[in-house]
Formats: sequence, structure tokens, C-alpha cells
Amino acid sequence: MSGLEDLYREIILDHYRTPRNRGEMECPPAHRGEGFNPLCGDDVVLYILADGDTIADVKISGNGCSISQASASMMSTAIKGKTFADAKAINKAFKKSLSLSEEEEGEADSAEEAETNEDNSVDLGDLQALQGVMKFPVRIKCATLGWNVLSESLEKLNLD
Amino acid sequence: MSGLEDLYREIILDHYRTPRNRGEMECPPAHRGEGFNPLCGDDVVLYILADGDTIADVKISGNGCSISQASASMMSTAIKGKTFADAKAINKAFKKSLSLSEEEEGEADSAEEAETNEDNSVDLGDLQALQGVMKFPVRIKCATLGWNVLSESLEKLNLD
Amino acid sequence: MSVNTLNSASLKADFPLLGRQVHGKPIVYLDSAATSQKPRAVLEAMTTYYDDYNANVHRGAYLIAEQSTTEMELARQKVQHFIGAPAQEEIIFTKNATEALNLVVNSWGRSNLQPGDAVLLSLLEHHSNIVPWHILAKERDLELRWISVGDDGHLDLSNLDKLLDGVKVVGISAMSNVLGTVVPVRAIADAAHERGAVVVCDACQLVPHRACDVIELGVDFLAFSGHKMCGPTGIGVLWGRRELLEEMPPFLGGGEMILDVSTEGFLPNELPWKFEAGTPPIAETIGLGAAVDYLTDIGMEAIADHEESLTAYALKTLEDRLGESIVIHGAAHPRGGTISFAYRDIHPHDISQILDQHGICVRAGHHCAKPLMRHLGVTATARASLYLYNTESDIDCLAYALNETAAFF
Amino acid sequence: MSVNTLNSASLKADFPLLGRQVHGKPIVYLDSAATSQKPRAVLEAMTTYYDDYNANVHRGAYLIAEQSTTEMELARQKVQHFIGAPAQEEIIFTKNATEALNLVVNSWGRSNLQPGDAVLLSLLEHHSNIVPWHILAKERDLELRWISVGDDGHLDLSNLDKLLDGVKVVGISAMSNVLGTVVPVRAIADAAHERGAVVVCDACQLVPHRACDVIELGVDFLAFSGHKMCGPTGIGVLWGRRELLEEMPPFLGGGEMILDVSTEGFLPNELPWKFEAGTPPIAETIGLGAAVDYLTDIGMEAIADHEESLTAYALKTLEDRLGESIVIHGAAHPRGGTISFAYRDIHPHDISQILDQHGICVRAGHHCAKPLMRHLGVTATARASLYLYNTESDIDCLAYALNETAAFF
Ligand SMILES: Cc1ncc(COP(=O)(O)O)c(C=O)c1O
Ligand SMILES: Cc1ncc(COP(=O)(O)O)c(C=O)c1O
Repeated sequence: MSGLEDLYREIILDHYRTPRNRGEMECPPAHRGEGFNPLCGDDVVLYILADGDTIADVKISGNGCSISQASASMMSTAIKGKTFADAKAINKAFKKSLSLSEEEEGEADSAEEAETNEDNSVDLGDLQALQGVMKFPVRIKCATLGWNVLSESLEKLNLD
Repeated sequence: MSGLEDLYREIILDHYRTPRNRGEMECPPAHRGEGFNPLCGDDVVLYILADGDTIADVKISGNGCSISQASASMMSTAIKGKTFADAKAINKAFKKSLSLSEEEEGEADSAEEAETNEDNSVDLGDLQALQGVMKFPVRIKCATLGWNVLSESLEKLNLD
Repeated sequence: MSVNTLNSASLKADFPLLGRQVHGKPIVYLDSAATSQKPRAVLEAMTTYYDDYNANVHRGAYLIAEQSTTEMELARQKVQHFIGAPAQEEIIFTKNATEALNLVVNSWGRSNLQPGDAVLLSLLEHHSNIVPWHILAKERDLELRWISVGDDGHLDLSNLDKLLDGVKVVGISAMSNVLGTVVPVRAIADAAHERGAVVVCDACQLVPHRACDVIELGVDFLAFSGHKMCGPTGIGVLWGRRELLEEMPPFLGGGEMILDVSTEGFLPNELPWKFEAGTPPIAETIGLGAAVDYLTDIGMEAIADHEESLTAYALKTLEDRLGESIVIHGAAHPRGGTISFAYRDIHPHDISQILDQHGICVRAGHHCAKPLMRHLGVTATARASLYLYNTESDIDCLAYALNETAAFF
Repeated sequence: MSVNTLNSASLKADFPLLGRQVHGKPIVYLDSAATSQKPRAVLEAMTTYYDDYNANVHRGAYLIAEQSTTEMELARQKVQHFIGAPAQEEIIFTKNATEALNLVVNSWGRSNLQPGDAVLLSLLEHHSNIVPWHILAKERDLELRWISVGDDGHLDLSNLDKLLDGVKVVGISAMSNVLGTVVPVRAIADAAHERGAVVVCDACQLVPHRACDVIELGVDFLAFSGHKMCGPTGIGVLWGRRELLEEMPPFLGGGEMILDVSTEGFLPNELPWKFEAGTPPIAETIGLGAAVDYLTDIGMEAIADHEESLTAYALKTLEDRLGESIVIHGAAHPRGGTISFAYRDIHPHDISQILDQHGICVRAGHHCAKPLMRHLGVTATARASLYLYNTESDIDCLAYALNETAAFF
């Protein structure tokens, strides 16, 4: 079962079996974002309740495979209580840990890019467990599904 | 030059160099039909002056290769002075000599087909020289270009 | 069962890919509904084209151009006879079934449908036979109606008469790529024709697996893809009744499809070229011709019989060995060899990932049939789909490996 | 000339077909403007796909499906870099250049052009960049305008400013497939952009023969075909500027191109998949990637240099040996290796037929450019077109055999 244990780490299965911050929120006041994986139909719905520029509360709903749901659950614990800027930095660091740059996900401001690159030191903690998906390129889309919704949501929240 | 002499028989080159019934006619009273070979841009224009159901006069214009122009020239001598029915029979016999049935050129009335099959004995004369094109499938379209215009023209003339 | 049964174990030798290993295990390919494997004969026909007579078709007077033209048109005749089409001019080559369906919607649809007209589709449809209609419906203000699906995986035709009221065109899949349902196309087509509606049949899953005759099916258009029937990628087929095709305006414009072009306008070419703009997929057409030969030599009856008995074996084996932990979605008999299932509460994506470690290839997802998935109340299923080269041993591997999957979650 | 010159005689060994004989003579292939021959590396890449990892893309979680997806997307990146495109999402795979151009006309055209709007084309255009505009012009009541061609085979740009007045889109071929004319695309694009017009470039004859950079060309859309650049049949490319592609509605509808589908409607997928409906030409895409590698390894500069000097040799040789009996149609420098000519008063079809007996493949006809033919006052020309594998000896054979032709008529 070469590599399969790398994909299905215990911490991932734990988040899959017992998802954190599962639920919905009323919108408004919460902000709702949704993402599909067009290949398998999985979806992640992300609710963010903002307090100023802080993520006061977060909920996740939707359906999908162990990787997409565990990754969203882990994301929710990582960003809850953080400022938008911190959440953005975590998002970037997470994608970087999968060898993806934010650029690939949309147009990046390269000046900003350079700036953020400096605080490389975001501690991913449990999220590092997801690096096993790199051996399974198709599953990268599963792992990043919730995070792409986060990017979009933060962009919209920043505009408000 | 295997086979090339079969394609370029002397009688064909003669009709190519000295095309018969070359020219145009005023329409009306003459009927004008035109056909394109979509592959090479060649065209044959056929003018028929009818007298009752007889082809009183015929003229050919247009541009094309030796085969298309010689075949049209030979056709013009074969049908001039003939009745529509005779011209139709010659057309059918000619196509048959190239292993084509009228059917392939359009919807044939199979009852009529059976009937006409009986007078198989149309004498193709010089037209037999064109059978050499059978070794050169692409050129069959050249050889039949004028004849397809004839089919269409006769159909229209019969309706009048 | 037919006397002429297949020896699928030895047929496997015709397919180079089926000799490979995955993660150290012999490959067990159970995703033929997505795309089939290709026999050596098909690859050789294409290699011969490229090595011996590669030249653009319908254009050159030189030998290899004549040869490529002849071979391409020969492939058209093979396809014609394979589906019982009355004339070779009715066979139009496209890049895939999707393009074929879009051609019908754009050319026939745009010239025949008016605001308020109704289009009847079934919930079994693949996105290819839905999205083009959505696009036109929005542009033309058409009404889309849906034939529903019962618990047995078959179409609910009880209210067909009412559904057909005011319908101008029916788009119907002949065999579901999710449930394997064999659809009573003829009965639907006859009812549709009584109302004067035109019938567009998506035969992607039928043509590779069953002997197929467009006259017997009674439809007006038939679309399918080469890559699901042992042929190459990049080639699809649209068959249409000549009277309809003759009246239809061209779809794509360009080389090959014209008789004449000037700065003022153009004259379209005759059928079938009117609908084949640009350099066609030449090698792919020739490859498809070889696939038709391959299937014909084996015999479509024998293939259908084999799939029928193997499907029965699979359904029984999965139930026997996995019991209540497996749920097979639809379809009751008559059905083809496409088996969608849920296993415990393990997500299909995870099932497929773990099966892969055993060398087993199954699809996980919505199978491009999201309206059906919504109707079934699932976002994804795992799907094993069979073809002529599959064996009972392939099924045994699947059942064994599924059992292993449970250990993980 | 570049230091990095080609040894075309030895390059021929890369192309299996160029080793064959025709009518007992070694083949002399001079019809690369219609379609090029394919190097072994391209055929091998496709065979490897079919034999080792044939599986539908973007769909399976199993190993060979991952591999086919990865290889297909890798091919997209190769094409991206080959034409200097800023992003891989801007590379859309189609079945040929014709589909690519139809995509632009249908998607961008339908959503941006209003009755009375003007479209500017050139008389050098291939039917693929004319007929789709004719179709839309008739439907939308657009005005088509034409940039004329001078005696030197080059565009007459003296009145470009006036022609551009009120023009919303310019369709321009980068290199004529009849006269070999190299068109000053950048200058035209800059003038068009000043007027706010969008520029659609048909680069079918440019991309195979010259180093090409979409930013330097300054156009908005670029279309070309794989089969003319050492790649397989059944694959074409549309490049477009992302801002434009993002705004455009989908063209063909079906699998792959959606994010979500319901009975009510659908959400289109992201670029590039939004425009790639149905199972793509997978093997063909991978083959095209291998063709890009092949051309890149040799070097597009070296190829261009080789063609430039071989074209000069050909023009001189034909003139020296055949004198006044041959008339070369256009084009003055700068020009590519496509040489259209008339020889005595022998019809091109007959020339090509007789050359074939010498193993020589040339095209005869209107080359899908009837408006240009009308402008030149001919119905057909004979055309010899060169590529990296052609040699001076090929030209010598042509000159010799043309001389023989005269004997026949
Ligand atoms: C200049 C030009 N444009 C467009 C085309 C059309 O390409 P395809 O037939 O591959 O679609 C061709 C070749 O046929 C061409 O030479
Ligand atoms: C039932 C059905 N219809 C249509 C299609 C679309 O075929 P393609 O993707 O080859 O265009 C498929 C397969 O993907 C299918 O299974």
C-alpha cells in the first residue's frame, strides 16, 4: 500500500470522522461561500462571521471525500479567531506547502507576493499532514477545495 | 509511367486541346447549369437549347483540368441532337462504365432503374476512353463533373 | 446464451495496456464507460496511416492523398454498416459525441425551434445531451421538460403522452452511463413521432455494447464516440436522417464544407462534408474503422451476451461477498454492464483511491450526470463498467479489494 | 544564415513516411502546407499513451487516469511556452484550427457584434477565417470588408486607416497558405487596437515555420493546427487573451466544461476547460506536445533559416531551369516556403498527376482560398510547400519532373 498511508494520515481520518466546526450560519450576518470540484461533484460551503477584520466564527458544510472534508475541517480550526490577513497568510503557506503558489489560483499582485514571501514562517501545524496528497495529483484539488473558497470569501469580505 | 497513358488517352487530349461546342448561349431561350468540383475549384457550365424534348444545341464553358474539360466536350458531342431520354440513358451508361450508379448521385427511382437497365446497349463510343480514370479515384470527380450538371439540367428541363 | 461466447481472458492479449501492472499488480480495468482500451489492430491501422500514407484528404491528386481519402471514406462506410444507416452521406465525423450533439442542437435546433417550444430530455442524460439544450433554451426561450427515473433505474414513462404535448424534440440516452439502464428508445421515438417531434439519441453507451440499427431504433439522430468502442480519442459520429441533414444549415464553417466561397458569401458542400469543416481527424477516422472491424469480427451479439452474463455474475458476487454494506444504484433488467454503487459510507473518491492500490480502475464522481445524481440523492457514486475484455476474475478482484477498503476508514 | 543549420537529409530519417517509395521512386513530399509528416517521436508518444496509460482525463482517481491527465496538461504547458503565452489557462484545445476560429466567431462574435458592425478580413484568408464570419454576418447583418493584395503578393495596407473605420474585429492570416506571404501582423494589430478592434490571427502557416510569440505579434486570438507542425491529426489550438476568454460564453456544451448542472441550468467551468466540451483528443494532445518538443529541440530559428534558404534555392532553380514557362504567383520577400505556380498552360491538376508518377507530392487546386484565387484571376494553382525535412535535391526533382510534364500535353 505504498504511499496510501501518506495520504490517509491518522489526523486526516480523525478530521474526516469527526469534522470540526460543522454546520451552517445565518447569512447575513455571516458570509457564505461555496466551491465545487467539477470532477467529482464534491462541494464545500464555508460560513464566516466577521468581527471587524477578524474571523469571529466559521462553519463548514457540504459533501465530499475524506481529503476535501478533512482539509476543510482542519482549515476551519486554523483560521478561527484569526484576522483576515493572518488567514490569508495561512492560506498562502498551505498552498505553498503543496507546491502551489497563489498565482496559480488567480492573479497575484507580484509586489504583494514578494512582501508576503518574507513571513514564510507561518506554522502549519497539523495541516502539514496534508502534504501527502502531493503524491496523488488528482487529490490536490480535493485538498484545496475549501481553501479556494476561503480565498474568494476573504476577497469579498475585504471589499465590504 | 504506369497507367498514365490510360488516363491521358489521345482522344481525351484531343478534346482537351480542341474542345467541341465551346461557348455560351443566351438564357433564355437556353437553359444554363453549372457545377463545381469543390476540391480543386474546377467548374463546368452547360448550356442546353431545347426543342421540345430534344437537345437542339449545347455549349460548354468553364475552366478545369484536362479530364473535366475533355469529358464535358465529349459529352457535348454525345448528347447534341439527342432526346432528353436518350441523353439520360447515355449519362447513365457513362456513369455505369465508371462503376457509378445514378443512385449514388441522387435518389433514383428503382422502378425506372430496372426499366432503363434493360437498354444496356447504349454505345459509348469515344467516351469509353474515359474509363482510364477508374485507376485514379480522385479524377473520377473530374470526369463526372459535366455529367452531374447534365443530370440536374435534364431534371429541370423535364419539369418545364 | 449464444454459442459464440467470448474468451475474454485471451481477448485481453489484443489490448497492450491490459498486460501492464499497476502498483505491482496486474491491471483490472473497470472504467470502459469512461473510455475503452484499444486493441492492437486499431493502433496499427493508425500507425500504418502515419507511416505509409499520411496526407490531407479530398485535396491532392497524388497517390498517398488518394489513399488517405479512400481509407477515410472506407471507414465512413464501415461505420454506416455498423449502425445500419441507409447511406454513407448520413455519417458525419466529429471530434466526439459531445460535438455531434452540439451540432444537432445548433444546426437543427436553431433553425427549427421557436420561443415557447418544448424540449423533452430524460433525467438519465449525460451533460452532453443537457448543456447544449440549456444554452439554446436560454437564447431562444425554450422550455426544458424531463422524463423522470423510477427506483428501478428505468424511465418513468407513465405520463409520456402528457410530457410530449407541444414537444418539438426529444433528447434521449439509449443506455445510462451511470445505472446501465437500457432505455426503450423505439417506444419513445414512436410516441414522439406521432406528435411530430424529432428524436435525438445519445448512443455513447449503446453502440459499443449492443448490435445497433438506426432504423430499428427509429430515431432521427444518433451520436456516439469512438474512444468508448475500442477506437481512438478525437473521433465521434453523428448519424442523421438524410432529409433532415439536407435541410440543416452548416454548423462550423471552413475548408471542406464549401462548394464555393467569395467575398460575398458561400455555397455549402454536399453531405456529409457540409458538416465537416477543416482538416478532419483522419488517422482517428481510420482507427475507428479498424475498431468497427475488430468488434464486427468478434460479433456484437457475442459481446452483448458476454456482458450480460458477466453483469449478472458481478451483481451476484458483490451482493454475496459484501452483503448489506454495498448498495447498487439501479437498474433492473434490461441493463448493461455499468454498475454504480455505494459501499459503506466511504466516499467514492476514497474507494477508487484504495482500489487503485490493487490495480483496479473504477470511476468515482458524478459521471457527468448531475441531474441524475441529484435525483438519486447522492453527490457521487463509485462505478465499475464492463466490456468485452473483462472476466469473472476481474470481478473477484473488485469484490476482494472492496472488502479491504473497509479496513482503512 | 544561422550557424545552427539543419541537416535535412538526415532529419528525413526521423520521418518514417519519407523513407517510402511511390511508383518505384523515393517520395518527394512537397505538400507540408496541407499537412506535415510526423516524426517517429510523435507517433511513439501516442503509442505510449495508448499502450501504457490510456484513460479518460480529469475524472479518475486511479493511477493511469492521473497519468493521462498530467501528460495532457503538460502538453498544454509545452504549447503555452512554444507560442509565448502568458498562462496555460489561455491554451484551448480544439480538433483543428477551423474549430478554433469558429469558437472565436461564435462565442466572442455572437456576444460582441451587433447589426451594422464591420469585420475586416484580408483577401489572403483561408476559408476557415472567412466562412464562419459569413455565417455570422448573415445572421447578424454585419459588414465584411477586405484588405486587398498587391501584385507582389503582399497586403495593400495603404488605406488601412480608412478600412478600420467602424471595425470591431480584424481576422488576419499571419502567413498565406497560397503565396507564402509573411503578413505584418503586429502593425495591423496595433492599428486595429488603436481603433478598439479585436484581432483574430490565423497562424496555421506561421506557428509550424517560425518562432512565434503571441505578445510580440500583439494579437488577441491565435489559431493553429497540430497536423501542420509535425503533430497528429485531430488537434488544434486556440490561444486567447485571458480577459477576453473570461468574458466569453461557452461554445460547445457538455462534460468537462461545467462546474455544475441541474435541470434548471448550468455553471461553466474555469478556463481552459470552459471551452473544452466532452472527452478531449487526449492522445492527439500528447502527440502535439511531443511535436512541440521535437521542433524545439531542432530550434525554430534553424528551421526558419533552413526554409528561407531553401525557398531562395527553389525560386532560383525553377526560374533557371524552366524559364518563362513557369509563373510563380507572389510573394516578394518576406515570404515562407509555400510556392504557388502556373506551368505552361497545363492545368495544376494534371501537373500534380504527372508529378505523382515521379514520386512528387504537390497540391493542385484553390487551397481553400477562393477569394484570393478570384483576385489572382485563376481557378487553381499548383503548390509546392517546404518544411524542415526538404532538401535541395527535392527541389531538383521537382524542376526535372516539371520539365517532363510538358511532353504530355
Ligand atoms: C492558413 C490556413 N488557415 C486555416 C487552415 C485550416 O486548418 P485546419 O484544416 O487544420 O482546420 C489552413 C490549412 O488547411 C491554413 O493553411
Ligand atoms: C451517455 C454518454 N453520453 C455522452 C458522453 C460524451 O461523450 P464524449 O465525452 O466522448 O463526447 C458520454 C461519455 O462521456 C456518455 O457516457
